[in-house]
Amino acid sequence: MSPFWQQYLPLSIILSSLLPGLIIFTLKETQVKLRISLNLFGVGVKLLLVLLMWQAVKAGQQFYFSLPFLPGADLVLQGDALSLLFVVLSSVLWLATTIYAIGYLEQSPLRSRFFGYFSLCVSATVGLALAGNLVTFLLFYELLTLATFPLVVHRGTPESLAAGRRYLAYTLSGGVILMLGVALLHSLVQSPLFTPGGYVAAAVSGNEGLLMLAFALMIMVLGVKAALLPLHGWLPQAMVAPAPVSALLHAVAVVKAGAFGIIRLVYDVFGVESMQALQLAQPLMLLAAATILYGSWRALAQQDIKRRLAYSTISQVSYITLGVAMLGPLAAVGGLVHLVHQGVMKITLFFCAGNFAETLGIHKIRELNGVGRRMPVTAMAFTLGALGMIGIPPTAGFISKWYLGLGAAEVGQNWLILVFALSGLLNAAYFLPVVYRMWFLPQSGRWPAEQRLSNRFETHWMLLLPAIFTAILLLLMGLFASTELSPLSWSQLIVEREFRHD
Amino acid sequence: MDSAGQLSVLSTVLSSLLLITGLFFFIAGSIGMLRFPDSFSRLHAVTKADSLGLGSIVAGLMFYGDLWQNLLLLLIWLLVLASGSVSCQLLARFAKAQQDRVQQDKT
Amino acid sequence: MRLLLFDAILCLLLLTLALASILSRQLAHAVILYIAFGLMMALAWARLAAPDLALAEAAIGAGLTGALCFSALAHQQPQLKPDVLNWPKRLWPAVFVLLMLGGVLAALLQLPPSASQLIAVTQAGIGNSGVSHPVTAVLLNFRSWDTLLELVVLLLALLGARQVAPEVKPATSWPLSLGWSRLLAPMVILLAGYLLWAGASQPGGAFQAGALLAAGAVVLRLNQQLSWLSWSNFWIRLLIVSGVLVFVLMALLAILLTPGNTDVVWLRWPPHLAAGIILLVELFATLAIALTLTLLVAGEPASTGAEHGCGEGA
Amino acid sequence: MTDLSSQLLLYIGTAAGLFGIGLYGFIVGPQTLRRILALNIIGAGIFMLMVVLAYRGLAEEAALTLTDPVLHALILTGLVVAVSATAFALALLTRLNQAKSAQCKPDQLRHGQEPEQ
Amino acid sequence: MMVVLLVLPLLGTLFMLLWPKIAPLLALLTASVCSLAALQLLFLVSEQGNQQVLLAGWPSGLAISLEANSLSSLLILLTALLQLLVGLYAFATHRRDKLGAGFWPLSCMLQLGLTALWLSRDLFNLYVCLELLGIVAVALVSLSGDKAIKPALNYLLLSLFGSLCYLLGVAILYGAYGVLDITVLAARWQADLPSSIALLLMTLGLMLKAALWPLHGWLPAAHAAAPAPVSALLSALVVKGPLFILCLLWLQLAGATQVAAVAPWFAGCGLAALLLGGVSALRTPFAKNMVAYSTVAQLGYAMLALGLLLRFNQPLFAAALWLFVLAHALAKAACFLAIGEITATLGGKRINTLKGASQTMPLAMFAFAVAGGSLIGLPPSGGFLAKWALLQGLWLQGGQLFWLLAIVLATLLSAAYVFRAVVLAFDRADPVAPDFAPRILPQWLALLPALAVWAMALYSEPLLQLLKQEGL
Repeated sequence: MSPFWQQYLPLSIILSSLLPGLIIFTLKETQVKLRISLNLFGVGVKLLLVLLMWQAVKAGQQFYFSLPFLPGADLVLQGDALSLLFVVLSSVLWLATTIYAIGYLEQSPLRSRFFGYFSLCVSATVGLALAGNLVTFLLFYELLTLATFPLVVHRGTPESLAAGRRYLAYTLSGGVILMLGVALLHSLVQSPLFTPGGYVAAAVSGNEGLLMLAFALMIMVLGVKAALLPLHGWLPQAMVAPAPVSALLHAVAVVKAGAFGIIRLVYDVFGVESMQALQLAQPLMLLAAATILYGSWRALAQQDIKRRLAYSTISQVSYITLGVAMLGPLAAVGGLVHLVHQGVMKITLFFCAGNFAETLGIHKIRELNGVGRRMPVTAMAFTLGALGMIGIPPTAGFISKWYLGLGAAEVGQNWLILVFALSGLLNAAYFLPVVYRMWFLPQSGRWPAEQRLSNRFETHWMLLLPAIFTAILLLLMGLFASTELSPLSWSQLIVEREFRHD
Repeated sequence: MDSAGQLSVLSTVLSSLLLITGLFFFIAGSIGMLRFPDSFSRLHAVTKADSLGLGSIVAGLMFYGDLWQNLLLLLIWLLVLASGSVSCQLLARFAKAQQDRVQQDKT
Repeated sequence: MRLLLFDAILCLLLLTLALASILSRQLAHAVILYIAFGLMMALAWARLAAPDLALAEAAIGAGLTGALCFSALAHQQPQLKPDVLNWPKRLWPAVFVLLMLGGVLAALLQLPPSASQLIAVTQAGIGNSGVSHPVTAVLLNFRSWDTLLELVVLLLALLGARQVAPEVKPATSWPLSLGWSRLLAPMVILLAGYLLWAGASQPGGAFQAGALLAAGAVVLRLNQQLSWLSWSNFWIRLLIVSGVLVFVLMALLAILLTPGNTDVVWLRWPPHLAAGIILLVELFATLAIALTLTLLVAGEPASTGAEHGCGEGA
Repeated sequence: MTDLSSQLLLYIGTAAGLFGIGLYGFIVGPQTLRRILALNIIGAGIFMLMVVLAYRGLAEEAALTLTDPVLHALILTGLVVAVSATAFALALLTRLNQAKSAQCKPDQLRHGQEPEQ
Repeated sequence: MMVVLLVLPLLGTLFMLLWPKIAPLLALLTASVCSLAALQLLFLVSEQGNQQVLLAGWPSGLAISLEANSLSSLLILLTALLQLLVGLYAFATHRRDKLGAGFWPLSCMLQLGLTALWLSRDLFNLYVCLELLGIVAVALVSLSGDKAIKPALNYLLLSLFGSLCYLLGVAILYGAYGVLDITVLAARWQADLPSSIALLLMTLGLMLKAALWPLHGWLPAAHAAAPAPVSALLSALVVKGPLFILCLLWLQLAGATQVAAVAPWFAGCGLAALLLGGVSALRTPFAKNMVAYSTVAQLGYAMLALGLLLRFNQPLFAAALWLFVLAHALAKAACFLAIGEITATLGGKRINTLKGASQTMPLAMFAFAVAGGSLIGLPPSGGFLAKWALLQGLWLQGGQLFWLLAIVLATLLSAAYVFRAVVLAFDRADPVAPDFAPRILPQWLALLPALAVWAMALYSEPLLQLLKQEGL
């Protein structure tokens, strides 16, 4: 890999979605063809570049790009194994969501604005993944907030504005506290690059209190995005946004950014030894476990499909936090791989929920009776996703839960296995009735708002194709987990590099 | 203040006499202004008394200054006289106009 | 010691006039008392050996400000009830004022009795400043940048006042006052010229001469004379602007004339030309000040009328 | 520090007094015209202080008996600035009164004399 | 070089008065040449160090000394650029906004006053510059006709009172030390009673003119009543002049005991300005008033930084102070131009005329949002840079928790009132229809400073190097 590419590849990955986005902003509503081609061109280039980077990182290359930003802290983009995991996830799912969004917003107004902010959001996510130090992470974290806000309030109805205000209140106050935390860490140890063993060890002896405070501040802020227990309020509210937005928000961009931030914080800023030295892992584990159970328990009571999926997201993301908080290598693998699996599974469920809402006007769970007969493909994809969520063997969900269980046993926290089992039961309790209602109950009365979207398929092909694609991906990741290409092996590579240094 | 060398006793007596009369005229003018009933008579009192008072003060001061300063003092006195009378007429016109308007409102 | 008596009476008079003007019931009384206070202030300057200031104060402070206040009074709403403030509303400001007064007095009493060394420095510098009267030397040579900015402030006040341009009520005129103002005009010009010329060696100078000229012009304007004296007339505008313009051009000229080796210093008059430059600058400054003050006090002649009429306007 | 001669003390007292009276008038004065007058009185007080400071040169018995020309120049500048500011303020006040009188009493009832010639 | 910067606006103004027809052209020409000259001055200063000039060549005590250090030249450049920008905006919209022909000479005089103020190091000369600024600002405010006369008059009276307090302080200092030049004065300074009282009076006067918290009553009414380009100039630049002098006094003149006494008061006033200014910005129903109150709040940041700088003497706080001034100037210019453009096109003074503005006038709304981002301090904006320096300084001073919490609260308040307007703009339920077709050029002009301040952190290296250099 030539030194030029070594320096400018990460930047070009971000620009590949940023530039089309900025151009789309200037397009008029009527230029549909140009907008779609620009969008797909951006997605294609990004995938190509990510693949290129994937090979290089697998071979052990290092990517580094820096820009002078603050005194003592530059704007650094660094392509290492962990960041690539998240970049691959977001690029692939961005492809699926873009196709889905084009189909979903066929006649609705303001599409230029939507797709503009859509690509800004993805470039912020990718930037966040590639961030080389805490200051860059802070920059992209704030940009992500600003880019996702117009998407949440896209419909402009009073409810979506209320949801937008709540979303802003949470994330902006989070942003301010994050700035506080990063400034504290910067004043203690400056902001060097993310190093596998963490760079805080030197300062641990002197000021435990300040470091604990910094950790607490950072976790509080990342918890807002990762929807940890007390700070999850905005997520169910943001369901009022259009389907592709809630899909992108909950499966890929915002929620995963929070989880990814916690991973970076635990492994690359504090590092395992200082976490143990400051006993920070124990409270985090408790918080994550509580969120898992609370999320699943609240999902039971939800009647609206998307709100139930939202609460299930809250509990699923805490699996990742839990896996990371256990500080064991196996648990880390489980957590990392769950980051990818949960993303794919959740996005499938949201695509199906979007299809039901768009084609048949179904929003409530009780209206799902007999949908299997009317829309068999979408229902099959939904079932696969639901099984993955519960963790039934052939799907990817099982693998991540399996490794999480192994990790818990390895670290000696046996009560966590009980938590996993209990949450698996709860998942089954709120997903299986939906599946049963779809396949085994007759259709009760007419569909609320039936639309004939396409003559050959059950709905518009652009809505159907992404759902099928992610469902199949889900299955493949489960069956071929041990092969070279699977996310599992990539997570093992990351953890091996992460834990090898000490 | 005795810039022109030692003044003879007579001139000091004379100048202080003149100054006192000037002062007397000023006091009379101001008392007149305060006590007289309507504005015309008050105007009359002020302009007449003050210009006369100033004249005698200027005369009193003549003893102290040299020729050039005395001429200036005279010029000052003339100016005050002229501007005093013009402004007195202006005020009188104004007072008369106001009186006419008051009558119009009554009738 | 005789002077101490005079000083005591003067100070007492000043304080009582000021207090009476502030506390008077009628607004008209306040203005009249203020004008008397201004005249007394001119007397005080004369007593404290500041003849330049006495001239300026009498012409500008008491005269023009008094005229301005009276014209503002004319537009004031007729005062229905005398304004009396109940006691508590007066208490807090009084307490605050006494506090501030105490602090300022404490500081003033601790000031050293000796005058500043700058007097010696100015004495030394007067030699090649081009004028013999120290105040004019400081005004137009040592701190000429202040004077330039001050002329700009005056011009600015005119711009601002024109911008707001209240519609001026045409005043009455009758033969006697017309005759008197015509008689007064040549003498005012003569006096102003003398003041300007004397400025180089005795108390006098641009501001006092300008103010005097303005007084003469205002009297004429109030008698419907000098109708050509308005902002829309280009030459008048040129004269008003010339006060500052000549100053700046002279400064630029001085820079051009400085010999090659010395570095460029803004507003430095070459010693041999200083007298001529200062006189020229003072001449134009006097004209500019006179015209500006006239337009400020007398406002636009009724014929042109300001752009915004009275009422909703603009 | 009472080595200032009694005359100077008297004038300094008046200067401070004028500042106080002007300040009181500025804070209390109900009408705006009174506050403009109060501002001028404060200015007069401050200029009085500066003149007295300049006058110190004459009072002391030292060789050079001369008032401080720099201060006199400053006061002249201050005076011209004060009068231009007052003129601008009065123009604004007149415009305000005209706007007010036009709104509430459009029949042009004016204070003072009607020019009937 | 300083000569050019002073002479050009002066000559420009005079020629404008003589030939009013070509005034707009002349104003824009002057502003652009001045920006080039300011840039050249900045390079000159950064290479050869401070440029000291004694006017009229007389010895140091007597003559007025002008000094261009890196901070002053930076501020002069900012003034010239904003002048150019606002001139273009006024040129583009003066027919619609019925902006009188008087705007051009007055804005040129404003630039002259500001440049003279940034350069001067002489107490009395600063008084004349302050007076010049005050009257120009009031004349500019009174441009928008009858509704602006009352606030303009109130602003003028308070401004004159402030100048007189400042003059009294100068008189006392001259009485005590017999010299007016700041550097010479600093050498002879003793922290005795007269100098303390003088400093107090001057601080009172300057706080009144700079609308710092306890004495800010006149600002919201005056800035809201003024036409949009004028309020942009006022909020961005005029309010900063007295603040600059305040810092000059307290950082170069005051003795150690005086500084220690006043530092907590400044920090307290700054904090109160942040909180109360923010609350009133949240409560006011009018758009321009909200932006004006946000000026009062953001000046609180500068006061807070000054207070902390005086207390801890940490260079980071000095950098934070001047970064706030620069970032706020650009952000506020963008905010006022954007809000002025929106309220003029959508025809309404209240905040809910902004409904649906993100669709009807996307560019102006984007400019307001980006500038608002800098007011809040979102990365990578100038506001973020300043807040980062402030937080760094506070943490390095041993974690002053009270001040940190205050700053967090203030940031949330500013986020609340900025996004109050932005969220409304996304309302598609009942958008406000524009009275006439929105014009693109003024919106772009509003966007320019917003983008400049948004990307300020990216070119922070030279900026901080210039400010750090500054002992001021």
